[in-house]
Amino acid sequence: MPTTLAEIDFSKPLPSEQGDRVIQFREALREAMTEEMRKDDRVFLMGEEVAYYNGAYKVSQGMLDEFGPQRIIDAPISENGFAGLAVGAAMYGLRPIIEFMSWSFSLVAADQLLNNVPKMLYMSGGQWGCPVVFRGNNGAGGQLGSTHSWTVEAMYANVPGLKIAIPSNPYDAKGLLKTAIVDDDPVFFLESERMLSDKAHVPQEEYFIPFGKAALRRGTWSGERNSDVTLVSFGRPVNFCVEAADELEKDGIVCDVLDMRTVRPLDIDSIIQSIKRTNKIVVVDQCWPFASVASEVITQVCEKAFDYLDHQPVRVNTDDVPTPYAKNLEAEYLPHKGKIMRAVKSVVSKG
Amino acid sequence: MPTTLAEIDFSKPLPSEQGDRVIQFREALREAMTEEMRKDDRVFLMGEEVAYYNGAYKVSQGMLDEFGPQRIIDAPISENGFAGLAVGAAMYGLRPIIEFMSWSFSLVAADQLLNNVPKMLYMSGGQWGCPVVFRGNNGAGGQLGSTHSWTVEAMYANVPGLKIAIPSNPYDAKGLLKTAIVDDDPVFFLESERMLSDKAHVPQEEYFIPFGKAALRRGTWSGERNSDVTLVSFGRPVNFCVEAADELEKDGIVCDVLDMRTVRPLDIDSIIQSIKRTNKIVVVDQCWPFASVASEVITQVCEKAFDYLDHQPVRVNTDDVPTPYAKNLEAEYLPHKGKIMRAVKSVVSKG
Amino acid sequence: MTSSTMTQHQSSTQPTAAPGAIQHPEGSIYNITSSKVHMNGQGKPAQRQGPRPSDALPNATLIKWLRDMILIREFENRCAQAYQQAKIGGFCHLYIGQEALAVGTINSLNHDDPIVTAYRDHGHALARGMSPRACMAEMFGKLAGCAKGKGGSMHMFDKPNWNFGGHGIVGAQTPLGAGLAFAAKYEFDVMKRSVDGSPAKKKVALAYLGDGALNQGALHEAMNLAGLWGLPVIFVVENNRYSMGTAIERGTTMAHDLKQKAVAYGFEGVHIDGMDIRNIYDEFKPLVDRCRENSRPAFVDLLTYRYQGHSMSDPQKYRVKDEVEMFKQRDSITLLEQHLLTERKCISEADVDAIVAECKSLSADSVEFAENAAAPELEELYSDVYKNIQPNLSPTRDYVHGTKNALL
Amino acid sequence: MTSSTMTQHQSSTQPTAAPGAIQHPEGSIYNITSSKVHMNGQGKPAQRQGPRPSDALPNATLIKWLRDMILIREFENRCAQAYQQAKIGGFCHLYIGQEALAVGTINSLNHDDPIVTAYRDHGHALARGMSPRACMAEMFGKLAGCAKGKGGSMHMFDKPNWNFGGHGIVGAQTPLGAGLAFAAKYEFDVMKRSVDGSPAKKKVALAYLGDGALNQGALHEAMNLAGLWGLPVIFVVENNRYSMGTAIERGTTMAHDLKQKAVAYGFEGVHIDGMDIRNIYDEFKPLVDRCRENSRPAFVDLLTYRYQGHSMSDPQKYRVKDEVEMFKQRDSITLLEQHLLTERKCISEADVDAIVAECKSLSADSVEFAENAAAPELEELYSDVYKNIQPNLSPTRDYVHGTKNALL
Ligand SMILES: Cc1ncc(C[n+]2csc(CCOP(=O)(O)OP(=O)(O)O)c2C)c(N)n1
Ligand SMILES: Cc1ncc(C[n+]2csc(CCOP(=O)(O)OP(=O)(O)O)c2C)c(N)n1
Ligand SMILES: [Mg+2]
Ligand SMILES: [Mg+2]
Repeated sequence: MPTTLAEIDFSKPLPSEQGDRVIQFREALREAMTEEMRKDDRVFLMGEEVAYYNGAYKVSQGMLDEFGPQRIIDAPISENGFAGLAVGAAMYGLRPIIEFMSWSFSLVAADQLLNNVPKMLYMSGGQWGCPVVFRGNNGAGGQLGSTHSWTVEAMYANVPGLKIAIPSNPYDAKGLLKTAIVDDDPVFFLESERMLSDKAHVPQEEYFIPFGKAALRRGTWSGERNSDVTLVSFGRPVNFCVEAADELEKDGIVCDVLDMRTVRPLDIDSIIQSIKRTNKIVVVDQCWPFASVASEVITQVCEKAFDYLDHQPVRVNTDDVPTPYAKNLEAEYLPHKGKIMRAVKSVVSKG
Repeated sequence: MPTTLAEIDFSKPLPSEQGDRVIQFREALREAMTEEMRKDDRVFLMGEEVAYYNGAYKVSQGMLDEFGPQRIIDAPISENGFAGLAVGAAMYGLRPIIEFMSWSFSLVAADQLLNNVPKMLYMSGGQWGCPVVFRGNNGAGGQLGSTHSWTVEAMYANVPGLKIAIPSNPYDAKGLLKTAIVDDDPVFFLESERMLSDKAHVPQEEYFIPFGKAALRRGTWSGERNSDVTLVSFGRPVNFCVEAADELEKDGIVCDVLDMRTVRPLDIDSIIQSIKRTNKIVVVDQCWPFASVASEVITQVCEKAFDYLDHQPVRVNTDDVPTPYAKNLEAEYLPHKGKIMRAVKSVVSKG
Repeated sequence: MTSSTMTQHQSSTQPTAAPGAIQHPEGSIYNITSSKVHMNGQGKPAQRQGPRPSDALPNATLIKWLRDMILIREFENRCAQAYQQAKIGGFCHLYIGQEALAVGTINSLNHDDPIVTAYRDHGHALARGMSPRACMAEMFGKLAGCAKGKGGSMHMFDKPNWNFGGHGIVGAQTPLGAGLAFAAKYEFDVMKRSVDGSPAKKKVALAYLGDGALNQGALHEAMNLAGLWGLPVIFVVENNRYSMGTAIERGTTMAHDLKQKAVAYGFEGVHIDGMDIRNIYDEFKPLVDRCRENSRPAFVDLLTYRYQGHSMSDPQKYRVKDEVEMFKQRDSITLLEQHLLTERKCISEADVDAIVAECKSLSADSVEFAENAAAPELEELYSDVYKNIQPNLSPTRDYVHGTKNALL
Repeated sequence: MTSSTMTQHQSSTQPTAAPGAIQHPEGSIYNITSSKVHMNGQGKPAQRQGPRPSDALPNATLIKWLRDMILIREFENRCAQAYQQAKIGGFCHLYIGQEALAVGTINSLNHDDPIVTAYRDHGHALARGMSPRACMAEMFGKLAGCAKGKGGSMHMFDKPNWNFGGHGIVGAQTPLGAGLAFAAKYEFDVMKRSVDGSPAKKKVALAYLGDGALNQGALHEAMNLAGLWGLPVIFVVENNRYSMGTAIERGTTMAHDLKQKAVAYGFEGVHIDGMDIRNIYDEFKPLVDRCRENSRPAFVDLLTYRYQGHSMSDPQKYRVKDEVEMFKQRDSITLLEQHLLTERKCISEADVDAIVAECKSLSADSVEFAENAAAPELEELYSDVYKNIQPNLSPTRDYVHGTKNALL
């Protein structure tokens, strides 16, 4: 029997993140899809090379064997075509999961993603929604150059009707993807090629991670010791923030590191809770700065917690240029640990 | 002889906006294109219905007669195809102007617009740029429903490599479009169906309006009297801001109304200059709020003038929902005068 | 051809000197000579030998077709009026002239075969059984409209009648059509039951498109997917010869033989005269049956014509009066009426008058209903954005569950 | 066909039980029987009667072709090595096996005929005259690279040699090809001079694409525009039978007769055996001449093969060794070598050895050059974003004019 979002008890605490069932990020994604596909035969996976090739990045490895070619479906290089096909199938009553080899290639399908997917429910006056999960690699994959390194969260988050999840680790990847699949709204699920081999404990027991609840990766809610600054991020750069925080701690600077997990919904409440104690915020975003999710976080913080700010909010984005190929340029381009540390220090020293 | 951007003396004051050569917004656009096409035979206009139909919105009326079907070119409904054709033609050395009947239809061409147009110069290490002007209607046109009412500035402004102009009146429309055509970088030029019939004086003499210089529509730079609040907008809602400012003045609330004219470049200097005197800002943007140009303006203001702010920055966007069809819903949805006045009052009363 | 023939379709067909006086394009599918129609060998007005499938249908069926076509025309006349009175806003694309197409194709289907269409969609909605009231109320922007007034003229969705809408972006509905066929096939092959639990059936999906949509990449991808995977979808080109002011020859290659577009994807393409509804049924119904049985796509170039402008604001300088007149002389309603009156002799002039009267009255009623219906509350702005609502989905405010759609 | 044949290409061709042991797809263009090639009647290895156009070419020309093909192969071998040593990053798509295609088609052009291609672009770059140093340095991410190290393997741009790049998004370069043809035609017809002031010429543009790009909407739109406006562009399908792990039959309808794709847009489609460079020239050069003279597009299905994986990280489980071997037995370099050695008798084995030695040395030199070349300064991050720089283009900092590209 399919799980429905309504029947999940999100008030129950999530299982522990500690343990020795250590698997890769890509395996966590695979487990999420596999578990939901076993329960619900309306769910299918479609994308380029997902079946016989076992996935361009091996996320779907072995799924063809279990589910067969009618549910794990190799598509031609026709993103607009199969994204639109998914819209039709979802309206009809199926629950497609569409893998984009990279979100960079979603741009050729932008019309379906921006016009039909988020708006079908509204345009039809509530008659039809679009319960589709679109998922794939987002962000710089390692010297792939400017057409293959898109971070799409800024562009897509602008549009009402979508939910956007962006996990930073295997545990979250599984729990968030399972929630995405059972959600009745369209979800854009942004993975990262650079994290697919990351390993972590993923518990045996079934769990769903709620959308819109950030995780505190460093610092504490307990209130015993206030951190010096609130570091907010999502997706891969969360890991850079953690690295930076660990290093800064050696200098006596303590950071709350908030991993947003989803950018729409955006857990502004947790951000504000932290700011009320730190009075300083640095937002780290792997996208270009102009009209980015970082801009949005800062704006919401100003709207809702202006009086708690002791220092102007600061953002760390990628450099505002097309993604370069050269190794040295690309390394500098990303919102790396060094940039984050500099930003935190600038905020703390002045504050 | 073609004009080049370098040879324009932007330090010379612009001709007066007062006079009796009153023409429509659409005529101003037409004059800009016609003047530059006369000087430069590399410039051509391509788009759906631009030639024999004289333009779906009559912007290009009569241009076929003057320039013939080889320079005023009717295209099939193939936005991706002819946007890409323009990229190739621009790399080769021509200077295309591409009319999108609506920017809403640019989404089917998003890949060309986002990958090739802004990045060609970078990807080719400076060998080729893309001197193309894409222009057309942006924003709600009057009960056109959610697929036909896109405001694309938030999405496209995220991307480095583009310039984005968004005039609010016929005078600016002409002067900015002429600059766009002679600029060597790609320019997205966002018009509004709802303004095409607006009339104003457009001087006879030739003029080019520089990008990145805002115009002060209400208030004064002179410093004699400080305004109470800085109202920042671009495109059609500038006119709503002016209406609101005029009405607020009756209640003794004086606004600086800044018309940004271009959002990339964004004249943050003028915004800060105003804020230093008003200490309050309301940004009015016809796009959805999340990761919008309004978010960006607020973020930049915080980054660069945080200590001058007496009140949290406030934004007025469209409602965060797909554009509705029903007249009453659409009217409420827009960032109308009432919303702006409420926002200004909330800022002023507290401040 | 020499290089001076650049954009030759333009220079050869429409002289720049006097764009007001546009000549009829050469190489047009129809050549107009006096008032006879020659279709360049393609899809000539059906001159069938022997019995026609439609001959076997009962009179009542054909009378129902006539009634549906007349209803569409009367309804559209009312729309035109209401639009001129500014009671309908936005764009309004009328179906007058094309009635046989929607009625003929839809009546070749089962009721639960899914359809999806473009923005010129009132005809399909009515033919599929939407009440004129829900349709008109939508255009008036009222809560009782099929999309609660949120969609407008271009978005006639009707779930109970398997009508998946009304879509505004040219061509973008065609992959949806492939998706509907995919889903129906998936039910049958994989789930072995339908999504609502009932037994699965073999279905056929129709994806309607205008001739202008032939030039969109979306169609190409949808057709390739359909051909590749054997999806039971029929791409129905409502070839009214114009996309706005652009005659098909000026926008689409091989306009004189569109069947080649299907050959390129390895499936069947046919060309049908779409002014004669019996002819549509005779040609289209067997095709539907084949596609259903064999799980294959097809492509149909259905010749039709719109009598009015593209939308309500179109001055129509791009075509000559003669052309419009020529088609009006083969008007689909008149053709069927004549058949029923003189060949089948199953109705009388008085019957026709009664049908017209009924349709006029239904249409008038729909206007009255729409006029008096309530506009959506402002609160509805924030409904139907998400199904699973939660806090912080928007920086502005929370979404709501709105009024239930009256069709559901 | 029954409905149970859903996704039939999959179930019939590649059993799910043991996806490791994938059988060769039926209905493949090539049937492999022992080591003979049968091309299902399409583009069989040229068995021409009578004189071939290439026979009229001087020996030096064919020797140059041989040298260019060998250079590409040796260069690519070096790339593979450097990639394995992690000196080249990102993706790296090798051209080994396809050499005849780029060399043969490019040598059917004038030097100032523009070309544009996809991401498997080293071969075209070298064939068009880019120095191996600039090409290799690009892959090493060095300032001396053709794109200053900013583009990488997929972006070999070369303005002096009319090579409009290397492009990463599948299919997206094809409208650019139409645009290049449009511009050349515009120069000739409208400006009556070229953009640089010299006399205008009739030109032909080549838009290369992989077989996988056949499934992108961009190509469809580009072909329709080209057919409609008589643009002198040739769409050259580098049909190596696979897009990554997907055999062409599994992604593209009518794979056995791609010419139909051109028929759908009203222009000429031809099918050419692309392993034999003389055959390419014989068939392609007259086509180029026709397109140039008549200002018409064309579409060419050029059969070829990549010996290596899709990119450097491809395990290649989707094809059988026999297939690779079969093509290697018709290796384009060997074919031409044999012709020159035994038929033309214009070179000796020693000459061949000397050519190979020269090419090996050029390739080794390119690696050495690339290795020693300087990486771009970090400041280059902010150059080449805008040509007309001004303040406030970015919230972060101002853009700069960087080092001039060494090719300019
Ligand atoms: C992608 C896209 N481009 C442009 C438009 C604007 N537009 C609306 S209808 C139309 C003409 C379509 O003609 P056709 O497909 O023949 O349909 P018809 O109006 O004849 O029913 C155009 C260009 C659009 N809606 N979508
Ligand atoms: C729009 C898009 N989708 C997916 C990809 C990922 N991708 C890169 S190459 C490739 C296969 C292309 O195959 P083909 O066109 O046959 O070229 P070949 O590699 O054989 O030269 C794919 C799927 C891409 N670059 N662009
Ligand atoms: Mg039409
Ligand atoms: Mg290939």
